[in-house]
Amino acid sequence: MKFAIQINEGPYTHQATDSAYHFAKAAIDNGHEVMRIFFYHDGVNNGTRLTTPPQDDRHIVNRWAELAKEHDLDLVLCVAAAQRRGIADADESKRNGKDADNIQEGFRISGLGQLIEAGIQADRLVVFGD
Amino acid sequence: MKFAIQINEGPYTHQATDSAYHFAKAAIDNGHEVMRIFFYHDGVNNGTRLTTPPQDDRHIVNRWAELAKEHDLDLVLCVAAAQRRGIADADESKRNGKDADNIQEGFRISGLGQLIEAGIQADRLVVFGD
Amino acid sequence: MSEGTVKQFLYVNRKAPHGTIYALESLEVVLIGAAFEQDVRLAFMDDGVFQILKGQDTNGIGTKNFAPTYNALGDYDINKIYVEKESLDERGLTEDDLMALTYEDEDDDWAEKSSISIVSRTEMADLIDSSDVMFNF
Amino acid sequence: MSEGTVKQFLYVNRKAPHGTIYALESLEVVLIGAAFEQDVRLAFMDDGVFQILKGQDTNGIGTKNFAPTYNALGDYDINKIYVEKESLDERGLTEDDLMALTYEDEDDDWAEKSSISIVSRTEMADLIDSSDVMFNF
Amino acid sequence: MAILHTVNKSPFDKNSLERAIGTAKEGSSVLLLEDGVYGAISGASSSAMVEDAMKTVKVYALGADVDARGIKGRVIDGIELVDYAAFVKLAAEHSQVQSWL
Amino acid sequence: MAILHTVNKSPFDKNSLERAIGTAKEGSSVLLLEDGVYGAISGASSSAMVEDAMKTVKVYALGADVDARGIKGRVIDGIELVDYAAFVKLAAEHSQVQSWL
Repeated sequence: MKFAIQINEGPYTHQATDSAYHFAKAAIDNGHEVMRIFFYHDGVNNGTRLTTPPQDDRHIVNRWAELAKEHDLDLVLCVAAAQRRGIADADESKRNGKDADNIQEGFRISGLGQLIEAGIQADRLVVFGD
Repeated sequence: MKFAIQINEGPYTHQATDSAYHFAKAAIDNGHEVMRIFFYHDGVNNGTRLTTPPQDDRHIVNRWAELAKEHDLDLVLCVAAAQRRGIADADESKRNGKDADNIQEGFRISGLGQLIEAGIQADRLVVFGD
Repeated sequence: MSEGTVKQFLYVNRKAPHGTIYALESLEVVLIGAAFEQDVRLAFMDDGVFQILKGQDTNGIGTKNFAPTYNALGDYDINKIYVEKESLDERGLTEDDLMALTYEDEDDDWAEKSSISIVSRTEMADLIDSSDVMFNF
Repeated sequence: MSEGTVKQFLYVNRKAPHGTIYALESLEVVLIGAAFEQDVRLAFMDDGVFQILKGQDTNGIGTKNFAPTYNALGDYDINKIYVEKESLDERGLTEDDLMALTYEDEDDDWAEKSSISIVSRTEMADLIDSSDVMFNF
Repeated sequence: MAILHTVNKSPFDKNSLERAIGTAKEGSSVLLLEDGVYGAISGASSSAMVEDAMKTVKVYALGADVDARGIKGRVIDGIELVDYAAFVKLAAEHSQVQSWL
Repeated sequence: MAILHTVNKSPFDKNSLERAIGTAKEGSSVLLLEDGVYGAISGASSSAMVEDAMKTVKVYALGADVDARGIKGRVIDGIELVDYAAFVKLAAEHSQVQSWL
């Protein structure tokens, strides 16, 4: 079965992103397809490479990036939400006249159409939020 | 009277930071002292210079920075909260082996002791959150 | 996107506007989604009914007033808006307190018609049951 | 910091642990704050009482289990912990369901004593009223 | 001096207002702000609780938040609308501020 | 096929569980996760509502979240504890997933 996942909250602050991770992993481990993980609202904060959690805690951002690399997942940060919250890739950074970017490799920034498309193409859209 | 303000939530997502801004401004305009504004939890996301809100919307980060410049305010981002959420100044970035930083000028990163100290020194601690 | 797929989309709006950004960013999805030619329905329940209350003016809090944008939904061919009666009742509201969201019916000489249907909680449950995708924010 | 100022600090804990980070980050403030030698009290009410429930094990959700850290509060001379009875009742809990948070009383030959007092909602209101600073997260 | 209790959540969604009212002692004040101003609506399921509280506690609502939500004409009689400057004044005049987040 | 309703909020704090149960039709399912698992507690003010719902709706709770919160011994009889793999299976077996955020 083809799943799409939407994540509305940032890492550490809400458990939503942890639940989504465990759900995505279980789906893959059980032979399902996760066609896209769409990060919306504060969810875009999952995609910054500048996080440094305590040594004894999970590294949520890296965990997503590793899962994506292993299973060729499509991790999409909503561009409008990302702009409001200060998540930028090199292109966005340049376009908005910024002197730095902070996106984690393995994520990409794209439009809300990617969420709609996921809703159309996936058999199930599962939302994790606050 | 001496006020300290604590902000627990990030910009745009929650109105907390807007309310805190209007409160701080009104306090200053009415002759009070705002001795410190302490950003905790997702509140640290108020301090990134990478945000690009829509043209017709307020720029929350810049608004803080301007208010701070005008009135010499002490805008403090909690270091532990900032590390978890990917907010870093040049020192933090270097210390944690990162290749970029994203703090907005006018904010500084410091420890939780700054909140405790504010609680002791201020006549009133007013908290804005979720 | 598979050509020709038309799904029953349901946007579930349960949160108050202004205090958090969910209502505004949800509306942005609805507007973008309109281009995808799906069968779109919007549900307003719980504090979500406050999103389409008349007379909202955000000047004093300095945030973006996105309430007028709901008026544009009709132009985007989004005209199936369901508001839960029990949620209105609990808040002391009636349909008259809501913005008059309308659309022009192309099958009826472009007559202006209301997009809003007031439904019971049971009908809302049926609506959820009959949808192919639920968007929650 | 004004030398010698001692204020009545009250940490108000009303949120459940694990689902959000507020409880964990609040506890970090309490631990840091212990060095400032103020008169510290912790209040647990509403879903906050779940923070100090026995037997929490976060292995399955993969998050940091900070519950054991509450046991260290006594060593930091934080031994005035107030738990609201009405909040326990509503959740079907009693004091026995809570972690046995204790401290060693230096004025009583280091006898181990409970740090927890179960108080009524009225007493909780008095506690808030008598505090100089309230920390809310 | 008495406490200023602030509530920023809708009473239809969360228990913060009920909780603040239940804890506010006679002579203290409750200020509704952000989504908390929905608690100022008359004729709603929350209104009786608020009206009852107003017998012993002074209730304020932030006018800017009331306007933003389009409920100015629905505010319970006796709830005083205040601006941010008055919010600051209330915070200064009360002994402390308790935010029911 | 019926809907899988998910609830991730404490019933003592928010109305999500009440709302999910009020909307879940006979034959559909409710999965409690994150702070939503507090709704699985027996002997609490929320228990009667859940037990009543269980006459027409199947209720599940995520075991990992139950363990994290130390409430394994308190779960209402008849609520089935599931792991993430079973959550995925439930999502696949129901017609859609409605998240009561």
